[in-house]
Amino acid sequence: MILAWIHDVVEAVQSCVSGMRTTGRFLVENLRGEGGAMSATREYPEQPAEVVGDRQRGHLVNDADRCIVCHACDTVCPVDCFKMDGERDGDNKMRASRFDIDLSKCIYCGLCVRACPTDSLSMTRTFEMDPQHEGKRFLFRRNSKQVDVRFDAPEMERLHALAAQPREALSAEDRAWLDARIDDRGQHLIGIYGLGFFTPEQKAEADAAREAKKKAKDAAAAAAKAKAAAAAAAAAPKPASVPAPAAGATPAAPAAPPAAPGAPPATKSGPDAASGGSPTP
Amino acid sequence: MTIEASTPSGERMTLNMGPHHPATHGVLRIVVESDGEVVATCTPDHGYLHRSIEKIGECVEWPMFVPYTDRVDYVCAMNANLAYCIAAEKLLQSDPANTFVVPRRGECIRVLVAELNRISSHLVAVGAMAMDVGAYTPFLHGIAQREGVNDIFEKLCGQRLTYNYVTIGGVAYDLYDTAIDEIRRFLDQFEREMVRFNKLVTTNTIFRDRCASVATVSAAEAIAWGLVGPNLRGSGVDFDLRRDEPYGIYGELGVQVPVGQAFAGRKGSVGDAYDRYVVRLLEILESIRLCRAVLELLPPAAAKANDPIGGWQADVGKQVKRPPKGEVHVRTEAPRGEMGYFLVSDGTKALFRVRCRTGSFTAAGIFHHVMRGIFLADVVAVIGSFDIVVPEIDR
Amino acid sequence: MTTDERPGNRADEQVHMAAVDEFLAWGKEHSLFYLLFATACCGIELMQAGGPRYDVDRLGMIPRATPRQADLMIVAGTITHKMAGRVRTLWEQMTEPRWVVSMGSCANSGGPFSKWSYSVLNGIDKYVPVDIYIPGCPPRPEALIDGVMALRERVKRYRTVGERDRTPYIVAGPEAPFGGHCKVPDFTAKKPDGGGGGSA
Amino acid sequence: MNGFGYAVDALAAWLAGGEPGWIALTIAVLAVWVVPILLLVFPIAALGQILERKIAAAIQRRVGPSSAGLDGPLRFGFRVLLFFLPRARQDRIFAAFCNLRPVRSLLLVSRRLGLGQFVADGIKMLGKEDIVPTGADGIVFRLAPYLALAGAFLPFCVVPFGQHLVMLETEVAALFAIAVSGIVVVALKMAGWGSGSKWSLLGGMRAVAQLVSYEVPIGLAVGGVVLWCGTMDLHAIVGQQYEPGVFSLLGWNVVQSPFLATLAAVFFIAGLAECQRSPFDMAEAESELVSGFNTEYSGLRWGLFAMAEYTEMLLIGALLATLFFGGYQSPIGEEWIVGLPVWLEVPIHGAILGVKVVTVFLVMMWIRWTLPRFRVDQVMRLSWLVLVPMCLVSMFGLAVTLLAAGGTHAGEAFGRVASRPRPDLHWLGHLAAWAVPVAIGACLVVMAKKKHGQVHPALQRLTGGRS
Repeated sequence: MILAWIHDVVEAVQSCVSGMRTTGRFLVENLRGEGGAMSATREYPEQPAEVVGDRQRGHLVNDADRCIVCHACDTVCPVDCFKMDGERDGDNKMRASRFDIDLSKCIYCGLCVRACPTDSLSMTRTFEMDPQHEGKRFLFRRNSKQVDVRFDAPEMERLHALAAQPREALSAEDRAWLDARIDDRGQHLIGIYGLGFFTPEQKAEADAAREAKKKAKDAAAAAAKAKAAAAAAAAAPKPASVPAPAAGATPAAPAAPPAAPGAPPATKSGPDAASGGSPTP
Repeated sequence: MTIEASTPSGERMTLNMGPHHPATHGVLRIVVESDGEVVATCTPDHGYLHRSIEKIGECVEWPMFVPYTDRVDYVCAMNANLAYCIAAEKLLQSDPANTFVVPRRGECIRVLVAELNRISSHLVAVGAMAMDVGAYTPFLHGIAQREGVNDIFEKLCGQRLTYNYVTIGGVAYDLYDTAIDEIRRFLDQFEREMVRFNKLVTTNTIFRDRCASVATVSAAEAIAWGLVGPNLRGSGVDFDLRRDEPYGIYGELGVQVPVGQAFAGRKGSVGDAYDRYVVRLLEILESIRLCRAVLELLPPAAAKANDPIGGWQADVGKQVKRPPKGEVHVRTEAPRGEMGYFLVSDGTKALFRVRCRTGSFTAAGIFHHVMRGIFLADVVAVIGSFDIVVPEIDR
Repeated sequence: MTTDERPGNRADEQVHMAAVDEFLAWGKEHSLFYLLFATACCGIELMQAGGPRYDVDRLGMIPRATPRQADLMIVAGTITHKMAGRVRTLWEQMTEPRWVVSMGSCANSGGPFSKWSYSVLNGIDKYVPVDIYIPGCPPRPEALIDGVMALRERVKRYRTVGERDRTPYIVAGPEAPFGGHCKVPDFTAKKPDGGGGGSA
Repeated sequence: MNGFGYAVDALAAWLAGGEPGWIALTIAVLAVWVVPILLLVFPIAALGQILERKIAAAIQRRVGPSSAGLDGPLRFGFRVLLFFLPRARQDRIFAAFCNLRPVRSLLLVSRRLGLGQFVADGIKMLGKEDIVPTGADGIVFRLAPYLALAGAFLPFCVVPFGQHLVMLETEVAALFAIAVSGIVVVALKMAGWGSGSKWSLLGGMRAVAQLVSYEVPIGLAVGGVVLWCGTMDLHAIVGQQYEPGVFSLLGWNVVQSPFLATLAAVFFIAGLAECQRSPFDMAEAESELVSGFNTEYSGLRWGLFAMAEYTEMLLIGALLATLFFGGYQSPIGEEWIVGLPVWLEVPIHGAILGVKVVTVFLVMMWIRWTLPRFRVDQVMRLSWLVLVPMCLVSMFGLAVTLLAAGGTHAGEAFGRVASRPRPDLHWLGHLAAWAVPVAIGACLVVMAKKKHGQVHPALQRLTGGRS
């Protein structure tokens, strides 16, 4: 029994000393800076983030020029983080007039990127939410109360302008405008990538334009038909007065570019690994 | 859930361990009724992380459920992906019209990433157990070594934790160019580091005595309570699905299965917390060996690099839109033990039923049995030794 | 505590108070002890952030197990309806000044479970006031540090001596956007102290 | 002589210019008692926290606190000094000052070392909300941290910081130190009970059980030294360890006999337990009891507990050095210091003691970041079944050695006359005093290893041995 006791004591001392030798070696290695690749601390805010690999899933962006609004991503997305709307442009191609990606819902699984037939969806290598680098189309405020609140660039400018002044100096109207737009529950690093109309009025405008265009087209077609019928009926040589239906429809179509006025085309320069060292202002 | 009332004399104290408690590995609540430092009864209360993942499986299409399997067991997401994908493939193949096979390179990569993920999962397990027992440094070393696996996976599929890499029919991407070298280098370096880790904790007398003869589960008990994986093997039962019901290319690898043998010496007994812990460490060594073996077996890459192997863009994508009717149960060996998927398809795009069987669930089931009469301090060691991950319990 | 109605001079106009305040804010900024509170997947990344590779201890952040000693709650992971009340309790047990970071899609908006799940809370901001949201599923540890740096900007503007500043703050905006422009909901209507339950 | 020691008497006499009155005496007592604590103990205890975090970081192979430098306090200092200027001017002057090259590099270094971290932590704690939980007993809850601090600081009264710098000279100094540090037990129990939380209660109970148990080995270890030296006066014990010549190291108690070395080890281990350090930190075990007795403490009160813990570590270091490692004496001869004028000698002695204390301090941290935590029953077993028997055996051995030695040291310990000089052994006697017990011990160890020393082959494989 005494031997067992002695053995226990000796073993305890030995194992503790061996453990302390191990940690001591760690300490010396660290002080000498030879900790090995696994333990080299990356001092992130001071040094740029080291993102490895080219399959990085930082966050999701859409290259609107290539998007054909086929809804393949929407179909395959498990969480429904897309909101999209399309219309045909002059070449009779589908273009996104609205394409929102709710980055607070997105789970960065990459299913949509794999599903996208035109490679317009892609994952950035950067993970920092820095709207400054994404153009003005990055809608970066959202929480559970503000799912559909969206801001356009002029609106953002107004927000910042008003924010620079003390609250007492604001007019009642400005204050109400601000209160309606700022959620009182906190700030937001999450964002929605979006393009397209930013207010219901703009959507209505675009819809109206589209309707008008359609009507004009129909009317032109009807007129052409009537003209042709009349011409066929009359068989009179009046070629100059017949406006070609195609010529009438095509110039009218591109009049409604999908983006809102004042906003540059979305996210083209966005996904580049532009934001390096400074994460936040 | 019923909790026994305190004795009228008030000698027993009811302690709520959790749902937020540093040692419960997430949001598990354990209602401990203790008599001083000794645990009288112990009742786990689940559901704090019930995310209805199985129900979601009935709502979304087959491939869309793969990201959710990541979240069933986020510590070994590759294994969870793999289990679901194998089950789905088996169900698809039950239709004689579907004749696809997973390419061999895909099978190899699957086993490779599964074993790498087993390493990183066991690192969390042993590190967290050391932390529960009071040693913080080993935990951080486990975490640091984990970064090696994370780097490899990040280059492989772009994510560090929830990969969505294994797809139905294959894997999402081929290995990147330098993958094989990097994995080899990582394994060599990691093997050396593990020796130091073991010197630091495993052989430490304090640590050993904390775990020896704590929460001993005999082999018969382990089988009766349905323990799986390292918890089962820790009790001395020699059973491993990778060897006994091989899937993928495991059959060719000759998996060696470590079992608990009262590693703590004369103070321990077969099936105690220390055995479960050591079995995990030995499995890490085995996984290192398996990874190297798979790298030997790996067939050369296809002409085009970076392509998905099997899976998404192959015809499997179309087949999952019109799946056959039927049901299937597939079980695989995940780090936390058997991970089985039971899928019932009614021929529509979404599955009719998805059920998963996970190792932590049964491990949590035995808590109230093994935690009677142990010390309060042992409760955390026991939780650590069973290596539970709460979403596996709650799903 | 909302002290909007309190009479008296603005604190930041009083020179000495402002100096003290600045010093206190410096201390708060560099000593954000965070609550060891990990529910799900993001918890692993939170651990990794505390690990040697990313080491949030550099920023003066160490984990504390008890909410009393924590300044910052990082809600890392899915919060179910069953858990939400506990999060609220934990938040109430923390002592002022306290901060909340919502980490990952689940805590931000319910994330992957926002659409189908019947049991997951869609956004922790329904229960506790969130200061910073970090996107990602889970966010990289670097993204967490990024969010913490944004939080530190916010902490810097927090006035101990003067009014409570809980205004929203836009990370990418100009220098100090929206200063004092926000209605503060009365999150402290209930007594902040939850009572002796520890973190049970 | 007023019983307050040489330093107090001298200072009081100098102040009063003759026979000191009570005012001069009070001032002198305050100066002599408070100054060492303020200059030696407090800064080391405060810096100890940052040191601890840095060491932990180094052991865990990371960087550690490196964002808080001294720029914050410096800016505050400028603001206070230049209060008459507008803020913008203050800022400009501060920026200009910081851009001076030496200042800038100094600030950068301080930032890298995280020197401002404890300042930041401290002022943050000052600014935290003051909460007394609903279920708590207010008075007890509020009083406990101050008591803990008092219990940690008071024993420093009897620790000799130098030949002329002892705050309280008493014949029962060793007993006083042990007795007074017992206040901590009460404080922790009060904290645990007064918090009204179950975790705190459990932590408090554990703390009391542990502290009371470990008073016994500590007492026995001190008893062994007292047996050897024949006095309880710590200053006299230091004097006992004086050895003339360059090899004054040989006079230290720890090399006098293997039994005293054992007692030193026992004292160190029991001291670890006394200050609740890992591996004995069950009282605040983070992973078991959320934070133990200070679960409900926040802000400054919690900071006081932390300060008390570090102070107690310093105390254990100081007592260990005093009892076994020659106190304030240098290991390379003492005459060259004693010959110096007082104003030079006192700080040198203080520094030597400081080095010894900080060494113990560092080893404690090293241990903390290496070892796991004991369980409650193991802690008790360690105390009663390991440390106490070791103490008893050692005391027996010491007594036998004393008997065998017979003769006494003829000389006189420098500074103070020992009440009983330590035994004077011939060098052969010294050799025998070491060789016999070590030989017996080694035999026993070899036998024990032979009988019980098998390691499981799987574990050997894990640790890189043969498989």
